[in-house]
Amino acid sequence: MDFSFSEEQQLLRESLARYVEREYTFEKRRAIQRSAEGFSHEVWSAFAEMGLLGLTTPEEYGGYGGSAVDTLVVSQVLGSGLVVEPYLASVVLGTGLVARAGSTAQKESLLPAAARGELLLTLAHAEPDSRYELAEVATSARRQGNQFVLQGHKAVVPWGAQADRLIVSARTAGGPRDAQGISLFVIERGMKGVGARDYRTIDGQRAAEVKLDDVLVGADAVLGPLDGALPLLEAIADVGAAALCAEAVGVMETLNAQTLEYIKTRQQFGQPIGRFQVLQHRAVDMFIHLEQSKSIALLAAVRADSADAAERRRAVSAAKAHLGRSGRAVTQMAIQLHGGMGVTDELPASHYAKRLTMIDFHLGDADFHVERFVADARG
Amino acid sequence: MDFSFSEEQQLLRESLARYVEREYTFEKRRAIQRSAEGFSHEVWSAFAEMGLLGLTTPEEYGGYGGSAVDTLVVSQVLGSGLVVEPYLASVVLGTGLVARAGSTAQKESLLPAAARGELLLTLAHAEPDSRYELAEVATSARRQGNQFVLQGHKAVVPWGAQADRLIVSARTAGGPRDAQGISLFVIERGMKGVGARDYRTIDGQRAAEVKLDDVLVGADAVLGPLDGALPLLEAIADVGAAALCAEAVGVMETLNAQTLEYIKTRQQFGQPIGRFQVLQHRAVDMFIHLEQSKSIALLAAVRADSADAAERRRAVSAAKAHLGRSGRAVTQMAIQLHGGMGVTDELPASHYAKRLTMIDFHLGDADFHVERFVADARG
Amino acid sequence: MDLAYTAEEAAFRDEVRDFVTANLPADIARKVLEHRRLEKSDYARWQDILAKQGWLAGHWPVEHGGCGWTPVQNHIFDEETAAAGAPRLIPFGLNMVAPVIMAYGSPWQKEHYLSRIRTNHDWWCQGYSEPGSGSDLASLKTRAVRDGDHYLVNGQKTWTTLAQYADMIFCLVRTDTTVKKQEGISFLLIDMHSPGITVRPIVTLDEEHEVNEVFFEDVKVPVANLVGEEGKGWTYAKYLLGHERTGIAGVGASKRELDTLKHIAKIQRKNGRPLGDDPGFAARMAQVEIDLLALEMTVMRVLASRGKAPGPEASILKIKGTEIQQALTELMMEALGPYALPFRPEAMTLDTEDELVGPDYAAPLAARYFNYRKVTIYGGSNEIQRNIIAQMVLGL
Amino acid sequence: MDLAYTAEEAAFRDEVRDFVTANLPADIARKVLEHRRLEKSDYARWQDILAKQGWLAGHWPVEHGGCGWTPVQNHIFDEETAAAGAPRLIPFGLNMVAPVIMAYGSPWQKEHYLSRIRTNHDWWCQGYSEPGSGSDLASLKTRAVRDGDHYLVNGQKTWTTLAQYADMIFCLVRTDTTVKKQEGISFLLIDMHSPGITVRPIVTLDEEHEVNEVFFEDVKVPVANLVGEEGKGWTYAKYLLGHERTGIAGVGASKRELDTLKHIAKIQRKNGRPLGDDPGFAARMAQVEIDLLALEMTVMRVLASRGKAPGPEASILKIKGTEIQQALTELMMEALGPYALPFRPEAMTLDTEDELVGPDYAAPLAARYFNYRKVTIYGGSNEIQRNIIAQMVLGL
Repeated sequence: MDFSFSEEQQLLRESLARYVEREYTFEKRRAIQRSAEGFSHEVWSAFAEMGLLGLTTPEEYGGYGGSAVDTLVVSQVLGSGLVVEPYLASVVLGTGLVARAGSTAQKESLLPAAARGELLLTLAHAEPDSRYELAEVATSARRQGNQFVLQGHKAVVPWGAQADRLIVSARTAGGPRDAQGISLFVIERGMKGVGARDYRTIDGQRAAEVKLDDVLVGADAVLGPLDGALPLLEAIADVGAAALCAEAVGVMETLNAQTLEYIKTRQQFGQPIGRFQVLQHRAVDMFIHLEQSKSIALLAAVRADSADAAERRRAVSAAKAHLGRSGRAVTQMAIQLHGGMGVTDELPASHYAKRLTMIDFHLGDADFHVERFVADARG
Repeated sequence: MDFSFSEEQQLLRESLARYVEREYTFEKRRAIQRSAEGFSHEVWSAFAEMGLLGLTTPEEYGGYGGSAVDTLVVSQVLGSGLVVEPYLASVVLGTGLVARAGSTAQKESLLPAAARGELLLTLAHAEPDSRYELAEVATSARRQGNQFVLQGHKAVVPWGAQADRLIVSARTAGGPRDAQGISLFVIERGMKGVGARDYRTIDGQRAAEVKLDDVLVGADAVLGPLDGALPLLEAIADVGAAALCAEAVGVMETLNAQTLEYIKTRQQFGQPIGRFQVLQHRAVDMFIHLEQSKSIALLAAVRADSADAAERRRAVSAAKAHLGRSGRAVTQMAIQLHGGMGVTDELPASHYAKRLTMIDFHLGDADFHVERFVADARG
Repeated sequence: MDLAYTAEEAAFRDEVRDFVTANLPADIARKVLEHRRLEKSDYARWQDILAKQGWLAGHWPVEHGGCGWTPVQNHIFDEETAAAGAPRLIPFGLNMVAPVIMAYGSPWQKEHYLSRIRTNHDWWCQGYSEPGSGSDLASLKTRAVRDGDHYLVNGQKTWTTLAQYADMIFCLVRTDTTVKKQEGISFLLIDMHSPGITVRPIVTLDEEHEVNEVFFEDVKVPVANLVGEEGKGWTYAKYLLGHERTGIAGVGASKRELDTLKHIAKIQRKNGRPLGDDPGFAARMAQVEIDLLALEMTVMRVLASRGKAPGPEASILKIKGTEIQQALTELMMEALGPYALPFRPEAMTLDTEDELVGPDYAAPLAARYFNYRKVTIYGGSNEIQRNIIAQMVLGL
Repeated sequence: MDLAYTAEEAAFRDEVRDFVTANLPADIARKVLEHRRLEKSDYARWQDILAKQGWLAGHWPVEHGGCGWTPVQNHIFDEETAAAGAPRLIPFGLNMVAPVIMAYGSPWQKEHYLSRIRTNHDWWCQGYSEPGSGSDLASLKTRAVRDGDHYLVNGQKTWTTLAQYADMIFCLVRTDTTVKKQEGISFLLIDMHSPGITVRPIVTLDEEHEVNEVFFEDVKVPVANLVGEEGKGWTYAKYLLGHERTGIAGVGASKRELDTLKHIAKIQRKNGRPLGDDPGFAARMAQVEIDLLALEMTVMRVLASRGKAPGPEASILKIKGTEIQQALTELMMEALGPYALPFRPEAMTLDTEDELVGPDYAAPLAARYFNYRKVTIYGGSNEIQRNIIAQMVLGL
């Protein structure tokens, strides 16, 4: 058993952390969020240069062939710096899907460009009533000769209005909640019939409602097995969930540090409020949550790439459920310990709090993952 | 709206409280528990003299025709003094059932004697697998001419080996979980075929497994409507649950007071441990639980007699669920604040803790009542 | 023991309900029920309607122009107006400064200010907290120096709710720096339109503007605006805090929000079924409902036993009331699933509808969850409330 | 980053498992798995078996007669023995006094006592707590006065686990009353058979006898039994506490108890279905399982990062470990429904079976729930552990 990170991983972490600390100030983040696109091409290019965007891309397509543990290293730093850029959407989910299931042609056309930061990918999967259920797909892909016609509504698609390519799930067979009959299609955002209603998310990112209205795509748009994409979706969602856990750990680590700093300096009744035992124990609970979260996020990252789906699902659901609950608890304590300051827009901590809370709403909340954990164990 | 108790209720409370304080010392309670029968006939007679045992008995049968609020007054004091005597079993449940549904002959033969303390009643209803479900009855009552033959196993019957008469539920029709087909029978403990395996309960009382092996009873043993006793069982169980809530409030009140006293006197680090803010806030949480519990127990008592079953069920389930959870929380805090002393047999507080915890396991635990509350609201 | 309302109380409830049904503007109610932003005019319109009816200060004693409602009547009024979606009454004048003026104010202050509050003429705000004094209120630094027939006030207040709308502010100020900190504090009524006052918005994490910093630079305040005696401000402040805490249980509003939550849980889907049918979610909702039921009874017990000025036990109402409020916002956010994520401040008004982005109730809920973290912080944080109970009730 | 066990570790696990399968007496295992009372002889028999194999002190360094197991090997050993239902190893000699003797003992103490511990010759107990000094350990009052070549010890210890079986006790005693309280404490090894020692049982709320009061009346203790230097006892005690806290996470035992809980939940019925199928109960079990999974990883991280003596971070293991232990006892009790009520101490032995009174696993569980309230109290209460983390780790 070895808990140490490789030299490459340590270098990666240090160089990224250095970049984020120097370049990604809180004021800059604010400006990025308020920009038209909601993320910074300059930052994105810097990430490309650092090799981040091709981290998990296979080497033959210009990447580094990294593992989910490499993703953990990156995600944790991105969390610590509260980076809003679409790393999860484009690199973890988008690139991950193409790398796993793409045809050679798809890989060639998408992966090197994505790794260079020239092409932004996202996964458009959830639908208005699907909540977190991956098998619940109502969007249809009707065969028309050698082509498919897509029709449907994809909900809360991360960076759906900014991505160049959307990987869309649609039903090519079966009923709305059947495991069989789901297929993936790579479509261009600018295609006829694709509408994206862009909005901010409360955790500082962007998402969109994507409407597909008779979108005509060729058979070469199909990504992975026709009718049988659910296992692929489940696998990539787990990789994404593990990355979110790692990000949450990074967010939590910074939020804890900010809170500790605050209660050590804020004076009331003639002493720092951190002298009050009740607040001390609250800070200790936050610390325990963090340490336990680090542990389970590590486990999820190590298992996220596992070929054994049961092992992967168990670890990822455990971690995502844990982070959902511990993230909620830590956030509430952090805001409370900050007093009035904790609910201001001006304070970085409140933005960390929002992201940490809302990570629970991405790729399955704590309830969802506890239930999956239970159902899987029951078999 | 009027939250005051009547003069009679106040007198009742004061005289009972005085008796318990003077006569029912902790050492005496210990001796009673260790006695062969597990309760004291002397105490029981004193209760009879004070009118407690006929409190809810109709006046024409030698009682006072009191309400569930009167029962609350008594139960709360019994809780404060941690009285083990079978008040709930015999007076609230047993007498309550007969008074509600008995024939004139049954009332005449049972009620005055019970009110005088000469006859101990209990309800033998639960079964090994029924958990808290009232409709789950497998014990059978087979017709044989004008008689019935009872066969079955009644589980954890309160004072089942001490009671003179057992009110036994049995199936005269339907399947094991059907609402219809349940009937009640009054049987004598000494009857042929009635076996009672007596044991202590962890909360200081007695219970028994009651085996019914071809027990032959006449048609005059039937209490209430044949096949249709479930609504009656539900009503009396709610009255019992409301009494348990009141008792729990009494237990909690004393346990809180003991804990407060302990942390005010126990010295560590040169001061009473009650000076530590974390323990102070724990004591405050115990106090808040108590106040909220008092409120909801009152509501349950007032509604327990209601003719509107929906109103009654809602209030009782809310209260029993609340007391289950707040009782658990308060107990755990009380023991923790007592430190090592909290887990000793010698300390009264640990016995209060056991009773307060275990009240949850009588007549439906918090989960059961939350689920009933939800199901009823759904309709 | 009788938990039924009296015939008079039942009649009063009918009267209030009928009035609210007839007079509460539908657009305002919709904003409240759908958690949208209330403008100054929304509050003002509703308070004017009540003032016209003589009910804005219905719980005030008759001698001060109120209706002399009993605590139970006042509870009924709260409950009925909240249920119908009426905006909360801005408490700073009605429930905070008014009791202080009634108890300690000069005849002129009573005559002048109470009538203006009752008729919804002045909008008040509260000048208590300062950047360096939150929980430790007595450490406040804003100075008021006597200069002839007025005071010169210098300093800064913060977390001042809706100060941007206010005509008046009641302030704790330091008039004496040579005595024990509690003893140097006085209670001043200050015209917000006075020269030297600057209001600066504090934007909260939901990007709303509800609280402010208020700066005082050589602000002239007539001595006639000193309440009671110089140096007795701390006594008046404690008196006020006791009054503040009864309403803060917010039972009426929480009952309404519980209904909203149930409504949402009926519409939201989980595995194709209503979320409200999910046993885990249903149990969590039920537990809040049970807590709220108990709290309502606790409020009634407090009202019944004490009448008006609640003692330190009232801290319980603040603690449980705010915990329940937060639990409700949390469950509502959770109910939305991924539709908790969209953040669309434009949806805080009624004008911009966009059915594309989730159900119409969704947009404000996550922001509201975050905003409501404040309720366990303001009005004396729940930690301070626990300290109060520990000391004043439990004798620790 | 590699969370797989090495080939050597896997082989070690197989070796331990095979040994336990072949050598753990079935009656002892049954008592452990069914939560029945363990007699002195049960502990002794199993420890003798391990001693014979050379594994009783397998985690000790080779120089002291151990096997020099790595922390991971020791964890594997714990896990395998716990899973099979082996009794816990009585820690007072093996894991508590032994490290102190290794670090600070005299050559004679090492030679004499370590070998007797390793061979299961002496049963040790711990003389720390006193009636007046629980959390405030340094305020202890038991006096040891030097008198020639021995000390005369007078005073009282309490909460002394299994002192009724003990041959030896290690004690913190006050040898100097003139200095700061921490500086007047010494660490003595005392023969429990010495004249002047009285052991008095403390019956716990489950009516079991596990802890004791130990009285010292003019007990003569040879100076050779002083560990290290006079007045340095506090340092040794803190060293020891660090060691105590690693094992206290109890991951191996909690994994076994989780399995037992799942087994019980499969058998218990709710509405005619297994309780384990109930969504609410299943979710609560899963949450404990997830917490335990995280804790196991945290233990491994601590082991990997520090090797032997854990720092104050180890307080986390005590806090989370005991919270999980308690959650498991609570769920087991809850699972029983009304069959949690019967209290039958006679069922604590294997002899008296009575299938009439509920399922065979039921009888000990409620008593065990109450007994286990102790785990957040002993070994430094969880409040004290939080104080330690606040001060030593967070710098508060």
